[in-house]
Amino acid sequence: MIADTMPGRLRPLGLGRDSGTASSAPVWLVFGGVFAVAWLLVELNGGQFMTVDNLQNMAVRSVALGLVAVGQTIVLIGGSLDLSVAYLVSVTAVGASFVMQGDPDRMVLGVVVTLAIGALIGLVNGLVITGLRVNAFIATLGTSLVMSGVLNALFTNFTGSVPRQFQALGYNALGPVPVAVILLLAVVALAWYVLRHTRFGYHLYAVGGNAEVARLSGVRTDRTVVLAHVLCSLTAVLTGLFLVSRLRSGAPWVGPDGGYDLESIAAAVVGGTALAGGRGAVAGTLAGVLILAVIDQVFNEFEVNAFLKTLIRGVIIVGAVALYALRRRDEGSF
Amino acid sequence: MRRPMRYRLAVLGAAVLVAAGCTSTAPEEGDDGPAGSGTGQQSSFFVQADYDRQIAQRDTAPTGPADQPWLQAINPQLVDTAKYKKAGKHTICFSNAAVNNPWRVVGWTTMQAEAKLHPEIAALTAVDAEGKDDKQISDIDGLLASKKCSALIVSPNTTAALTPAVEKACQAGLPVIVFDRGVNTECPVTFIHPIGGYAFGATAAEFLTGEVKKDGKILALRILPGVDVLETRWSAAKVIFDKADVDVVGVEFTDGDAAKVKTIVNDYLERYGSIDGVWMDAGATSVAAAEAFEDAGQQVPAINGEDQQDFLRLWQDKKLTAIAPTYPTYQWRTPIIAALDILAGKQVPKEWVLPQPTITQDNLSRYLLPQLPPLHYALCGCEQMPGFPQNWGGNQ
Amino acid sequence: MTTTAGPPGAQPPAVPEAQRTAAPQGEPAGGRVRRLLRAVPPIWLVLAAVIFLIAWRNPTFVEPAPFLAFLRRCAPLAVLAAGQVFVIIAGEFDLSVGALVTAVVVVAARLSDGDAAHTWWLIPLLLAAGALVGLVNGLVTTRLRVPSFIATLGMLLVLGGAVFLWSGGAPRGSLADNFRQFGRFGVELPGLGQLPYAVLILLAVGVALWLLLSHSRFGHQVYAAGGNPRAAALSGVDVRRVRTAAFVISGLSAVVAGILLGGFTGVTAEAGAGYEFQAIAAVVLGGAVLGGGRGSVGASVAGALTLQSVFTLLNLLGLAKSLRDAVQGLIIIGAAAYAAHRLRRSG
Amino acid sequence: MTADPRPPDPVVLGMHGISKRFFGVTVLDDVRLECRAGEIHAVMGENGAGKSTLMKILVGVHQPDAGRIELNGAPVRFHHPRQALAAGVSIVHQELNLLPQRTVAENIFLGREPRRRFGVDRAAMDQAATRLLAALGAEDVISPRSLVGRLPVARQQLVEIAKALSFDPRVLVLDEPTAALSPHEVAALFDRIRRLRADGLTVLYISHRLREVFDLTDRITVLKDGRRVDTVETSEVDTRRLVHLMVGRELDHYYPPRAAPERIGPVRLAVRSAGAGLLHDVDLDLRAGEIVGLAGLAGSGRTELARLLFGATRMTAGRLTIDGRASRLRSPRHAIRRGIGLLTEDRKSEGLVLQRSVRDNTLLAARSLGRGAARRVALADLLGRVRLRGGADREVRYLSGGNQQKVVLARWLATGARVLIFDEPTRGIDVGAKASIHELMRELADAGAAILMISSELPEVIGMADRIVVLRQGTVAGELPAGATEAEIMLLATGEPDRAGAAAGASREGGTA
Repeated sequence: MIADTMPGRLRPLGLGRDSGTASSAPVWLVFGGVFAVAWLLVELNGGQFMTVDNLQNMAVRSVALGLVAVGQTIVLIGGSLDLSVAYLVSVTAVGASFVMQGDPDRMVLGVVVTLAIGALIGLVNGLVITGLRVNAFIATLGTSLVMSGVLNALFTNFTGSVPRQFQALGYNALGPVPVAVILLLAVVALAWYVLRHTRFGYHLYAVGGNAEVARLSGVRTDRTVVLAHVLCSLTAVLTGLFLVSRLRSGAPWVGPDGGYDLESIAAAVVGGTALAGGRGAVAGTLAGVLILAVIDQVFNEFEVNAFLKTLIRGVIIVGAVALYALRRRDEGSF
Repeated sequence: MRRPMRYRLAVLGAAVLVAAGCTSTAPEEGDDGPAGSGTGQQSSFFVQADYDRQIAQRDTAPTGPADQPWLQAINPQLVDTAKYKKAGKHTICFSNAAVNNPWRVVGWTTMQAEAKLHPEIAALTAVDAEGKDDKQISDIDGLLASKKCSALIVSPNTTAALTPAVEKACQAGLPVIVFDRGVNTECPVTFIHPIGGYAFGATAAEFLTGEVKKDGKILALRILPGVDVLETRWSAAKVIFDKADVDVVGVEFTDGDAAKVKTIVNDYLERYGSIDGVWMDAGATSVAAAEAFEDAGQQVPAINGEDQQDFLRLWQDKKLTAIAPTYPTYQWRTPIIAALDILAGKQVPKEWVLPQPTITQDNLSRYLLPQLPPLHYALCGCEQMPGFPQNWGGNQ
Repeated sequence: MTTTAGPPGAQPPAVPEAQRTAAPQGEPAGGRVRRLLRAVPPIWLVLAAVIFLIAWRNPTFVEPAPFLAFLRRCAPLAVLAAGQVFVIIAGEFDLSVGALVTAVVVVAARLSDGDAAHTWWLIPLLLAAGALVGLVNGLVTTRLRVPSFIATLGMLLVLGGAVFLWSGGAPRGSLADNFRQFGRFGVELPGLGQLPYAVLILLAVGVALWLLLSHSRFGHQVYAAGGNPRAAALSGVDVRRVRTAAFVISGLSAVVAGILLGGFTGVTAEAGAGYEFQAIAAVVLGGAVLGGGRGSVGASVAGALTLQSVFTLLNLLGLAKSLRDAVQGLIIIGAAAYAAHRLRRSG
Repeated sequence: MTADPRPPDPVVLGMHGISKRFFGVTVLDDVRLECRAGEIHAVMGENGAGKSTLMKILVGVHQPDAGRIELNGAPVRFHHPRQALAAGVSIVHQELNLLPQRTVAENIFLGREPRRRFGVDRAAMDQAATRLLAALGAEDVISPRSLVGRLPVARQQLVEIAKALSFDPRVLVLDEPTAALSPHEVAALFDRIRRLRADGLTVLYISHRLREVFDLTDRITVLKDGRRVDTVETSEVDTRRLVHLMVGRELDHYYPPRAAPERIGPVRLAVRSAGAGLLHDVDLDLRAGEIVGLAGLAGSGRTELARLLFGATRMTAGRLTIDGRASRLRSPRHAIRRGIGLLTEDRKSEGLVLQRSVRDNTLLAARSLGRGAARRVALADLLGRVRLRGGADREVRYLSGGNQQKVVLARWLATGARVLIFDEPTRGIDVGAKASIHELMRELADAGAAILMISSELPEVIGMADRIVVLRQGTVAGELPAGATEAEIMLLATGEPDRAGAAAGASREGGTA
């Protein structure tokens, strides 16, 4: 490793007080740049960008992906990965509308039930990975297959619906700020707090960074990973609830069609989270999600063909990660 | 570590066995039961009234010019649109569910061509939801936010999910035109669609029951469950099959994957030796199904497809016993026309039911378009449009 | 003594002496038998069992013609898996193969447009393109240090976007019969019926890749690069080049798979969708370990055959499509868990 | 075997009859260790004597195959480091156990972060960390909030020690803690340790540096080849006696005869004023038929030099010539092509692909050379030459350390390497196997290979080397002839100012003699 003896770096208020915040600052700069460029382009194109409606619209676009991306960030920091979120979103959407059946009195029940299911799925993922030592990729791929199977066996279409009151989550706004956006910000804030200010958060970074060191320091590594998966699944449930509140009724394909599994991973890594674990922050992920949303908006404004969008998205993801890899090499931390 | 490990594995193994075991009794139900029993439960989507209406509509003569089916309508109830009258050039906004399959590609190409035909259209602003309900909802919000639309055309990704968004658009005072799939609200000015799924499914099923010998074995191939337009097709076919004395030996889901289609047909041929008829809820994989028989060295039995060129060619070349009910792509022209009518204050049908032709042995040659790609849908009504056939991927 | 730095679940430092020696020189007869059984990758036993079950419910399945037909439709996935295993052993992922298969079908259809005369130059062109895709995957992974998961995910998006952008959203043109024959037809054998070209190609590719992986200098370097990159590098293995080559092989096999699949099904926009996960699942079923160092071509092919035969079996059992996915999921997890278990038990 | 009759202070820690085997190699055999309250107890011995393993057993990283551990007379069994820490036994490992991407405070309190009502009390944690660092006299150079990955190794070492102290242990194990510390830092550390002793803490101190041991410790337990040789009062022994206890093995170990001068050929590999990383101005010649022993304390740059000569680290200064031709080694691959081979210090992580067979590991390098080495190498012949019996299809992880080393050696025979660098060739290898490795090395030399042997075991260096080069702080401190004494080597290596000159003189005489 490179010895860096610049005393400035060592002062309490120096740079890099925490790897997480350190790595997400540049992402926000990028977001700023993208935002500015988007604004310029759209205005030049005669469109309106800086209107409340438009900003609301962009914000809401980010919610579904944003929520689950936060969870994905958590597992990635722990050195794991969750491909099962997409189907969990479906399970939630269908489950919620099935339980609620449009009855306002059953709203709470619906939320509780789906959260419970989510926690269970997360627990299974975590236990298969830590207990059976199955690679997270395979484990969550397997569980998502199982979920899709069970789901399609039980429900084949839009089932039941959520009451109008519940749709407030998807459509209402407090003043200029949509409820859903408040939810997203709340979840981000919570996750930030958990990662930055709780023992679990500290241990998660440790496990992701070097599981053996964490173990030798007395951290219960398996427990930490399992909990991370539970949290991730819960955020997927929130995404599902948000979607069903938008759609009024859930269908088995809303999750996979949304591509939330790979997209959430992409958002997280664009936000500066390392796939290898031990490095990342939800703030960065949020920026990553917003970047994708703004770009999406510009694409819409210029009616960019969907396939070109996909192509560009691919380039952006790889490019972003390549840049981080470059920065890390220069940083020289081992 | 080791002992609990084995234990866990054992449990997991048991789980697999149970999963496999508890279902191994299934065939007793699925296998060679009495005629028609193979069709299973009627779909939760089935509505008798709609079914009867569509069956009737098949034989109702549409109003309008016979040579321009996209202008025709079956017993239209006209509504007044004076309040939407608007002078000058218009920006037509279009929220598209997706262009993720050949049918939608042909349709979208046709719609763009249609828009070009009308000088009073300043711009056709289209947003592609890439098959995501939530994105389409946001897209519609976005279009409203941009405040540049004179009229809004919506091709919903799914019926139930898009209803709230469409309602919101209506409240914004825009004339809203919905086509292809519907929405659960009366608020759009007009809802444009061909007769529908029941007619499609029934036509194919009637043909098969006519062609197949008594107690003949019929295999029904569906793409996936739960999609309303597909569910109606199957539920109609089920009604027909249950009445007729044919044996539906299997109803399988293929995900629209040609490889799976071939695999499944192959498996059924091995299980039953022969199959006398194949019912498809969509034509995209009909060719694969037919080929599966050829590859197995068997005669292609009575089969239905759709108006895609590859199927029509195979039909022509191999002299198949076939029929092709359609879900015409020319319905993509109508919304533009409707939008302009509305903005001109002309009356339009509240529900604009387009005719839904069926391709049979007799009129097959009319729909064969050799210069067009195999996945082109014949009923695009675009032959006379500028840029044909290049824009549709064809060549002189 | 070195400490056991590494992830939890890395082998414990101490292995009982008895067990240590038992594996190399198994003295007791029972031990030798067990060792022989161990030598056979368990996936072959599973495959045999599944095929036996199918044959039990449907004896015709094991007759030459139907069985060859079965092998023919397995061929694309099997070839894909045989290529993917190189990348997995080298310690990487290749998620781009599914999109590459789709690209092959669409590109071939549009370029040839059903004209048999084009086939002869089309196939080399496609192979070259596949190699290029693999090369890019490899370079992005090894030089730009982008984790292969992300690198190939990006490639998946880029390919998927580019191809349909180029072909205008839906496949155009069609595949010539002499292009399709590889995936569809075969040589007539008296008595046996038709011996599909696909099976011959699978055989050829399988043997070739098996030789390359298990009996070539390169193959051993692949194992070394995945098993212990540092030791490999200090023994003069150019790890980055080896990994890149693995990606190229995966790309080439994806092209072959695409040619077979396109031939089998004809032009469709869905060709190859989801094949990346199926291929990885097949490789894992074959006992490979994500993270590198373990796996084999034969077992991966067996894994692919197993996936397909399980599909057929469940289909035969009249098991609802939905539950087939569930069972498949459990089987995959089970296989991976078993592999991990074996790995730790053997030290 | 003097087990002190009646200890002045109660025995805090007792380890009795501890035995441990790894992959069939006996690492510890019936070892006893007793520490009194408030003493600083040195554990000494060559590398591979079993010091680190004994300590890892003490702190629950490994479990003993036999024997028992007592704390304050009560038997204890640690299955996880957590339990040892809880019981008041903490350790500073030789290799760093820190998270580069987390802050100093986060690393120190990992697993036991102080909590407020909501979550971790970062402020309290930073203060506590600062206090601990201050106790080590490092508060001004290390901020609790700086990322460990951005600290120089020496300071990371201090963080490790602070972390160990943060458990306020009753027994503290320091495993080679000063390897990377500057004198100032060492002094500060020693003060702290003495103060801890005053508070009744028992310190187990593991080090090669005789001087430090004499400065600091009260008693010394000496291990050799996994056995306890003796436990002595520091005040009652002198350097000579201690070194004899540690390494006096001329009697029980046979070394092959040295090379006759006329058999020593031309210079194969030479570097002049070479530098890279902590290495600087290194001059070194390796001659055909000669075994050069490279000695030096941990952290003196021995391994770094080996990697430099093998192209694993780029030379940033100086020249390198092979058979007289100047050459820049770009990579190990390149070095291997030039006929150089390296047997790494850590076979498991750098030498072998454990889950592959003997055959594959043996031929790995030859295969990777491509056409150049395409000529058929007969495996049986190779394994015969290194006297490795048993099937070539065994996975190497099932082999004993000695046989594993033979596999790595065979690998370089396969490439026909003419320059061989052995880094700790017999570490973790039992006595029997050592002898055969040594014979093989000599045979290779006689066959014309130029050999550089790095070893922390002075008897090995003395027994094997035709010439001894001693490194100190990244450069050559001096050169000694065959048969130099351990004292001379130690003096050069530790560079103790008063006697360094004398030693250098001695070496020069020896050189001319």
